[in-house]
Amino acid sequence: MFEAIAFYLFSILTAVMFYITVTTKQALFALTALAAGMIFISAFFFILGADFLGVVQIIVYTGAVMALYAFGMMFFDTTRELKERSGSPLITAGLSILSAVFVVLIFVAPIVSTKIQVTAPLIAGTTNSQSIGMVLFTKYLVPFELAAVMLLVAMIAGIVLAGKKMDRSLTLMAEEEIMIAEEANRKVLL
Amino acid sequence: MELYLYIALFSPLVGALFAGLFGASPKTLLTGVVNSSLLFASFLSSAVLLGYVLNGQTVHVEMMEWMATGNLYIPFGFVVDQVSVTMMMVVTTVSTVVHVYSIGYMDHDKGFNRFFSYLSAFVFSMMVLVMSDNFAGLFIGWEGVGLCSWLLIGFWYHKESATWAANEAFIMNRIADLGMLIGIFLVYWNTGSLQYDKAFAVMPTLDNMTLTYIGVFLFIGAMGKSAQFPLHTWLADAMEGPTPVSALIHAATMVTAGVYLVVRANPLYHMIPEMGLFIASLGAFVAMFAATMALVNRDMKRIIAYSTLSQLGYMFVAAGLGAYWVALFHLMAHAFFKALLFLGAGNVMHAMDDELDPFKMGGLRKSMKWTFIMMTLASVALAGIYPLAGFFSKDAILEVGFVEHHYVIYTVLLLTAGLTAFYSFRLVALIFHGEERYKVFGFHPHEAYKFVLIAMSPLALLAVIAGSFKSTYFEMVTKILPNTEYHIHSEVTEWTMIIGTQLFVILAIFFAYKKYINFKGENKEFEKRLVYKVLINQYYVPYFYEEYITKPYRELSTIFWKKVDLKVVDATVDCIANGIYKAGENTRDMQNGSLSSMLRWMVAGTVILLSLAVAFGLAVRYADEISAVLSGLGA
Amino acid sequence: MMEIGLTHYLVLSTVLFSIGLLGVMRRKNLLMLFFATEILLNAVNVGFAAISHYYNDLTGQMFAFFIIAIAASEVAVGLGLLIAWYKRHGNINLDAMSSMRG
Amino acid sequence: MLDHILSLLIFFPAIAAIMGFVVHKESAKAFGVAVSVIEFVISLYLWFAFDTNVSGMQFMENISVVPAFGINYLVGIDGISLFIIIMASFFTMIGIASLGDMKKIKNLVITLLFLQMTMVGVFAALDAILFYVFWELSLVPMLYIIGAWGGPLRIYASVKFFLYTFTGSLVMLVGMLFMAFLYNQATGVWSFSILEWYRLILPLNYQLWLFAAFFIGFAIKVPMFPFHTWLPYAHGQAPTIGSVILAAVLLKMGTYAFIRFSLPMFPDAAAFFMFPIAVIAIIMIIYTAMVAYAQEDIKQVVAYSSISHMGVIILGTFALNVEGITGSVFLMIGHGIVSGALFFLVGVIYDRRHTKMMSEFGGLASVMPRYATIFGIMMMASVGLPLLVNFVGEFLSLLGFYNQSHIATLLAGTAIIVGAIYMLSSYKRAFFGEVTNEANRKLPDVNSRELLALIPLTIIAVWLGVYPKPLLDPINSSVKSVVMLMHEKAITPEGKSRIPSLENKVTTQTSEAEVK
Amino acid sequence: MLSHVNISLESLNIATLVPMLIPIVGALFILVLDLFKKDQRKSMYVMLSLLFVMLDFGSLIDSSIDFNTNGTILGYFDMMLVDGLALLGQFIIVGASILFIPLALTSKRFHEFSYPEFFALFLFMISGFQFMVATDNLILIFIGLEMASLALYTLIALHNRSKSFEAAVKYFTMGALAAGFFAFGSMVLYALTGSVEIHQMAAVFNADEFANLPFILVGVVFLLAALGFKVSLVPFHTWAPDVYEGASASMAGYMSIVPKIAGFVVVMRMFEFLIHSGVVWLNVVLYAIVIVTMTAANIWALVQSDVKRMLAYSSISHAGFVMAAILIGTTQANSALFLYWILFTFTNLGAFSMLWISRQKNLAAGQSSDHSYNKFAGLIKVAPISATIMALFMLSLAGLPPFALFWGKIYMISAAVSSGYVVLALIMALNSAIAGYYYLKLIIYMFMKEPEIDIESKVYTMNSSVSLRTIIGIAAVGTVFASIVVNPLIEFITAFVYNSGY
Repeated sequence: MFEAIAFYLFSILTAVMFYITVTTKQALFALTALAAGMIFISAFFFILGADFLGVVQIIVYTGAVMALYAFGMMFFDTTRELKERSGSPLITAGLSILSAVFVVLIFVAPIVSTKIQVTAPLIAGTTNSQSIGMVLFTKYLVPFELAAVMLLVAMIAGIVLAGKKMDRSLTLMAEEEIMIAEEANRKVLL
Repeated sequence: MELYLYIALFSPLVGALFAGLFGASPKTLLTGVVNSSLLFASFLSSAVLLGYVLNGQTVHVEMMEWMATGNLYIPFGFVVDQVSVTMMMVVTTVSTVVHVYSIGYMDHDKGFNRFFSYLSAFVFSMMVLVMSDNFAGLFIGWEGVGLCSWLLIGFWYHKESATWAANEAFIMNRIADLGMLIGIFLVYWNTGSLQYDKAFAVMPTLDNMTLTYIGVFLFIGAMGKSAQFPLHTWLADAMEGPTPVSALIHAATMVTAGVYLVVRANPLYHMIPEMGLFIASLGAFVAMFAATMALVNRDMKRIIAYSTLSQLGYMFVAAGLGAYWVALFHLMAHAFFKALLFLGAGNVMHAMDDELDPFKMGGLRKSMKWTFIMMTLASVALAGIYPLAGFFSKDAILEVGFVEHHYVIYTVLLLTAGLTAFYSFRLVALIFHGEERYKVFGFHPHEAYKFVLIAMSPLALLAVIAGSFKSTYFEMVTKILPNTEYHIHSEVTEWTMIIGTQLFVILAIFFAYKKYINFKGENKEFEKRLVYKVLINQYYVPYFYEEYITKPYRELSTIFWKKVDLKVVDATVDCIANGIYKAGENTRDMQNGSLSSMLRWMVAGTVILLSLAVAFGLAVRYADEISAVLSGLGA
Repeated sequence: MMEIGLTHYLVLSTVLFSIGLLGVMRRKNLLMLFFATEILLNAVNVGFAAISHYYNDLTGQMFAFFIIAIAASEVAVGLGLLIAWYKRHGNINLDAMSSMRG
Repeated sequence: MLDHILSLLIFFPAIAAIMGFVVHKESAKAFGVAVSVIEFVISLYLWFAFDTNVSGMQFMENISVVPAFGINYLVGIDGISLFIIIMASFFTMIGIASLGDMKKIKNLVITLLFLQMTMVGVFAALDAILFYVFWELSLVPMLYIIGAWGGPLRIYASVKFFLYTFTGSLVMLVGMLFMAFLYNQATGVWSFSILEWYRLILPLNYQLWLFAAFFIGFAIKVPMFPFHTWLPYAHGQAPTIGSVILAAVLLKMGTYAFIRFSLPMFPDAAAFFMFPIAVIAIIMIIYTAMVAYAQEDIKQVVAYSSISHMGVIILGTFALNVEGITGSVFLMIGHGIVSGALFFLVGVIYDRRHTKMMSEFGGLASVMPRYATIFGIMMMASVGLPLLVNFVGEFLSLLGFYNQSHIATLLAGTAIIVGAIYMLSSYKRAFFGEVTNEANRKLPDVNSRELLALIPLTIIAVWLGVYPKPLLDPINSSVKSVVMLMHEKAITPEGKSRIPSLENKVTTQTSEAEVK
Repeated sequence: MLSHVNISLESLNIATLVPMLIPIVGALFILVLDLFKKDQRKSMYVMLSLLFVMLDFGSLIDSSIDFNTNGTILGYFDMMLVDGLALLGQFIIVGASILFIPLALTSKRFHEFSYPEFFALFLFMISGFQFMVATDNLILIFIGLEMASLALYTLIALHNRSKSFEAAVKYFTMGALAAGFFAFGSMVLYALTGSVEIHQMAAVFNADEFANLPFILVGVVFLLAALGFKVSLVPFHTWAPDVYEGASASMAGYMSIVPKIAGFVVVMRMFEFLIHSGVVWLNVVLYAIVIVTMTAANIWALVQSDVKRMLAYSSISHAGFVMAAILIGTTQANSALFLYWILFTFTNLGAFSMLWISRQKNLAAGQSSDHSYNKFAGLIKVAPISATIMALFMLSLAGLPPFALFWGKIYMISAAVSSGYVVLALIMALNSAIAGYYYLKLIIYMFMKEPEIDIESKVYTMNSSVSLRTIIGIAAVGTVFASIVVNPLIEFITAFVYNSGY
């Protein structure tokens, strides 16, 4: 019963928040709504017993990601009202609703498979974090490490792209210009 | 004997090549002399062969293989037998004369050498035609003479009318040649060979239908070459060529090739008498038809050409009725006097600066005595007056008609004989008698060179005496041809007929003289009559061809090109290509550079796939229900 | 209805995903567009967690975990790109990006 | 030497072409002539060494290229391909020798040598993929020749030529792959060897489909109505040398392929499709002849006449008997020589006046008598005058087909009429009459460089018309084996009856020999 | 309670990780090197990267020898899967990288090469793709894919001009959407099977005989969309032309090869079992997608005025062509896919390199894009060798024998024909004909038109250097003499594909 109430409550809340995120004209609203939605999502995780995931969600998303976005918003000066010319709202809305309807249409039927064999079963008597740790560092060690590398890649990418060096494009400069610029650079360095 | 055969056959070719070497250079008398000598050599060889054949022997050689594939075997084989030797004699005699004559006639022409080259080439082709021992070889000669005819008719190629006539002759002959080709195919597939002897040996085993087909198609070929109705129009137009050409090709030799073919194929036509009757009827019709056109024509050469046409009709009557030897005999006799007639006409033309209208001449007998004599002789022979050549040959044909009980044909031919006499002497009268009308036009006629006249004299001689060879000839040629003699049973009838005919002809001559000897002005009244109009317009046949065949063909061609080929066939191809290209042009906006629409496309693609998935999923899930519903609907 | 099953979560996930799609398609501001992509991933995460829960299997949670990591990386790169673009053009409007077409 | 003479023949020009890049452009033509003369001599040697009594393939070479997929470098020739190869090398030789001053002549010579490789390759290939390789590759040099040295519409023409034939041959490729698949099904191994494929007896419906697939490729190349529209453009725009080689050799690829592939592999389909194809052939003959008649450009007349003649070749091929097929092979050579020569001739006048419109000419016979004479001879050869080369082929083709259908042959036989009509009228318009255009009054007659090309062609045209035996015999024996194979392979009653059995013919032949 | 996990190191088969680890180590090495010693020359980094990638290639050879003797190897809790497909995929990925890295050695300076990070990211990307193909776990596939993609977006953007940013942002955004699709699709399949490993899914589906077909299809649709995006199937292709145009030619060439083959391997793993188990829907849909992709891309390529953009559409079309292999699904078809792609690598490498060496920094007068057709007009007069080589690549792309792609094409069409897809084979053939037009167009511009812009021959080799010319030479040789290597390739590939059970 509690579960049901919580589910519906959070469902509605998340849906509304996300809806606001995608429709509002106020960038700030959108950001706030997104953050709120994410937090509500973590509620589902907790309901479903995925405590670790819930925590990660709050920390990574609401903490890190939203902070990045907030920073971005300030950088891009999008705090004021957005002026968006929406191309063809009908198509847009139609497509998304259709996709939802189709999937839902299928999902309302229960899955009938009986042959499901889980690969990483929950280990009885452990906390969620423990068992996740167990799986993460055995079976999913490779993806985990790779994810780390991926984050490294993302970091390098972010740094390089946002870096000062990008302000001047060697691609567009003629060779002579590059020479001059390098000389100038050296003088500064000296 | 083979040597003589090869000399007879190839010396004209040597001449042609020799003259051809100088083809583009200005006149060298040498070519004329050399070619004439070569032709004379050919004539002598033919004569030797004739002597050989008269002894009852024939020569048959196979020079080399030409085509051989599958079952087909065609050699270059030549046969000198009684039939071909006749033709060889005719061809070589007339052509030798014409060659010598041409030295004089073409004296001032730029294309002197070229002319001799063509002329000799023609003789070679003609020799191939008559000497070949198979249908394919015959066809070589057949086409070869066609080519030479084209070259010679169009000899003065700067004249529009000459080139037009040349093309007409070639194309019309080609139409007939197709028939001949089909005939040859039929022979091959039914008898397995194209050799005369083998093919004719097999023919009796074939059914009548096949034989008729073969006969019909071969005869179509003959119709073209011999200018039988309805393929006759080219012959009159062919008179655009130099006169010696008309004498040689369009009177004496080439046009008789059709007759030769029918004679050659006598074993075949013998088996299909219905076809023979048709040939005879057509021949009779053409004889009359052409003679009527000659009555009113105002072109000297055309008149003679129509006369040729008419005489060819006679020959076909004989050949069609099975009197092959008679046909051949008339062919021979006709060759001599008709060539003579043409050469005489050539002299007149030369004298009159190529004027062809006899109404502008008159009284030429004073200045051109020898020509006058020879032409008159030829005309008498043509008219069939005893004892000249024409009498023996033409009367024989009349007799054939009578004896074979084809009285209609006989009557037609008899009437034609009268017409022939009439128009021949109309021409003689207009040219040589009466007032000297040419003076008005400022002509200064003169007699031809002496050697020209001498060259013509053998023909004149032959025109006179050829009839006397009749029995000898009969002896010889019937060794391979059916030896039917045509004698009217009762002598009274026979004599009545001969005398009657002679009287009729003489009457016609007299009438012609009377009407035209003192010709003053033109008979305007007569020219308004329908008869005249029909005749002068050649029964509107050329008009019909021009309006209903040539023009539509030309227009259809243009339509095919401009409308069908460019607008339909090609346009379809381009349309497909352009369609594809346009499709690209029109849909490239899908890629409008906007990220939003890109994303939308992606989602749209997914949604479409989803909808398909749903539809499919539902269909699978409710397969039973769907089939139940469908069966309920009666599907 | 009151018994919350896997289906409920899947439907929820779908609905949220569709909202994300809606955003992806209609947003012209790139930053806002990125928000929408986050929604997509979050929607999926809910689904994974639910399945994981109902199957008693940790794989789903692992997947969700990695999705979060991916989302985080994407944000970094995405923002990097946006900054680079913004420095050059002074806006992050999607409609400004259509120099290539056809 | 003898063992690899075909490879030598195929790759010698290509290697020479590559080396040609180094040759200075002043000497490029001389180099090209030298190479092509050597090539021609080798091809003559091929003839010399050819054993006429053998009806099968000779000089075979086999090197595995992709054994896993059954693709081999397999070449060999028989009587059918021998002369076309010789003709290809001959035309390249005289083509290069008669080249005038052209821009980028070095590129042209190199291109021609490459083209020669592909041409020889096509006719020597006995592996379907190898065949296809050369077949496709031949498009490229031709594309370049038309596109770079052509007239104002050259790009359109060259693209049309390329894409059209390319499309067709891709369909053919699918057919080839399917054929290989069927072979694989039957034997368990992959093979693209034509000789292996010959051994396969296919059910009728496969035959029909495969025949159709191959047909599209070949028909476009030939070109058959209604796929012919690329040809007038290609010829109209191509430089003389391009037209010559296109007409003389490249078009023959299609008809040759019919005999090499379609007939022996799908005899029943060939019999089945005989009448539809005969109808197409008749349309080609009459319709294109009429279109040719309507042309105003003398080169287009020759171009359309090519199509018309190709109709006769097709008809002969589908006579399905020895006479017809031999005739069509011979006509391929004949038409090659004649149309090649005619294109040369048109090129001669084009070089002088830079126009090909007949209305611009008239009376050329008096200005350029030698030219007019050679043109006349070739024109007469083209209309099929006996004792000239085309007649032999046309006669045999039509003769052969007559056994299959009388009416069709009658209609097709109008080729000799309609051919005469357009040829003579064009000749009349260009050569006869008075010289009306002042520009024509001082035209020089053919020069020695042009005669270098034209005289040999004239001689060959006459020689082969008078004495075709040296060619007919080898062709005949190879065709015989083809027909024999077809008869044996035929499974439908129609096929059996349409394709003659040659067993009893042998006896008649000996009896004929006795009669001789 | 948690118990200790005892796993023997041997059972982990750590060796399976080695090929992927080498580029990662290399990338880190470069980063560290940059930390310690700044301002090193580009050529050093290129060679260093090349070394690592070659090392990678060597280790792959080692693995393939191992595969030949032991068959498919599972490693690291079955996370790694080293079968024939994985090895072939990696061979192409690493091999193509070896060929493309030297393209950085241009004579002109471009922005991206001034970053050591460029090379590090490049190596990371290679590793990511390698991971993608060497596993059948959707999670690892996803991470590998994202890692590689993120690096790729950055590499594109580093070219540092307006168009390359635009390209990167477009690619990135669509990639993010595709990632969402991938995640969603995986979720659905996971919901159905309780597993994220493809072979496990296949087992479950087969066990209950596709009872949840509609569900399966939903999952398949989303995965198809996500992977279709990666391999650029219509209508998920829209990024491709813009990104190719925006990226530098070398990067565009790379993109046309490597990410796609990685995508194809995943697609093959994902869909092959579905096709073989008779999901009619998938057959139909794939059939449609293959045809639409081939045809539509060809049609759009026709109307392009920029060579690079044309090549972009052409590579979409080629992708559609290759996708047919997966639809056909026989061993021959799957082998044909790899054969085709290897040959395609050489040809496309050549074509894009030719564009790359003609790259100018500033557009010449009258030019609207870097590689417009009329820039190449009359090339034969100015730079005959360049023109000839470029024509060679175009002819190969058109599938003209005996150049490289022809062999791939016939093997592919033969596969189609052999399994009854005759109509498909015909459509493939006809599409090749359409494609002929736009390849021909370039040849026509080069060989038959007069030069439109008055430029010297230098322009066409503006960016050339010995290394670039060498690469082009390699590509040209590979294109021309492909017929020699086709047989060993077919045998090699077929053995690998067959032994992997595809």
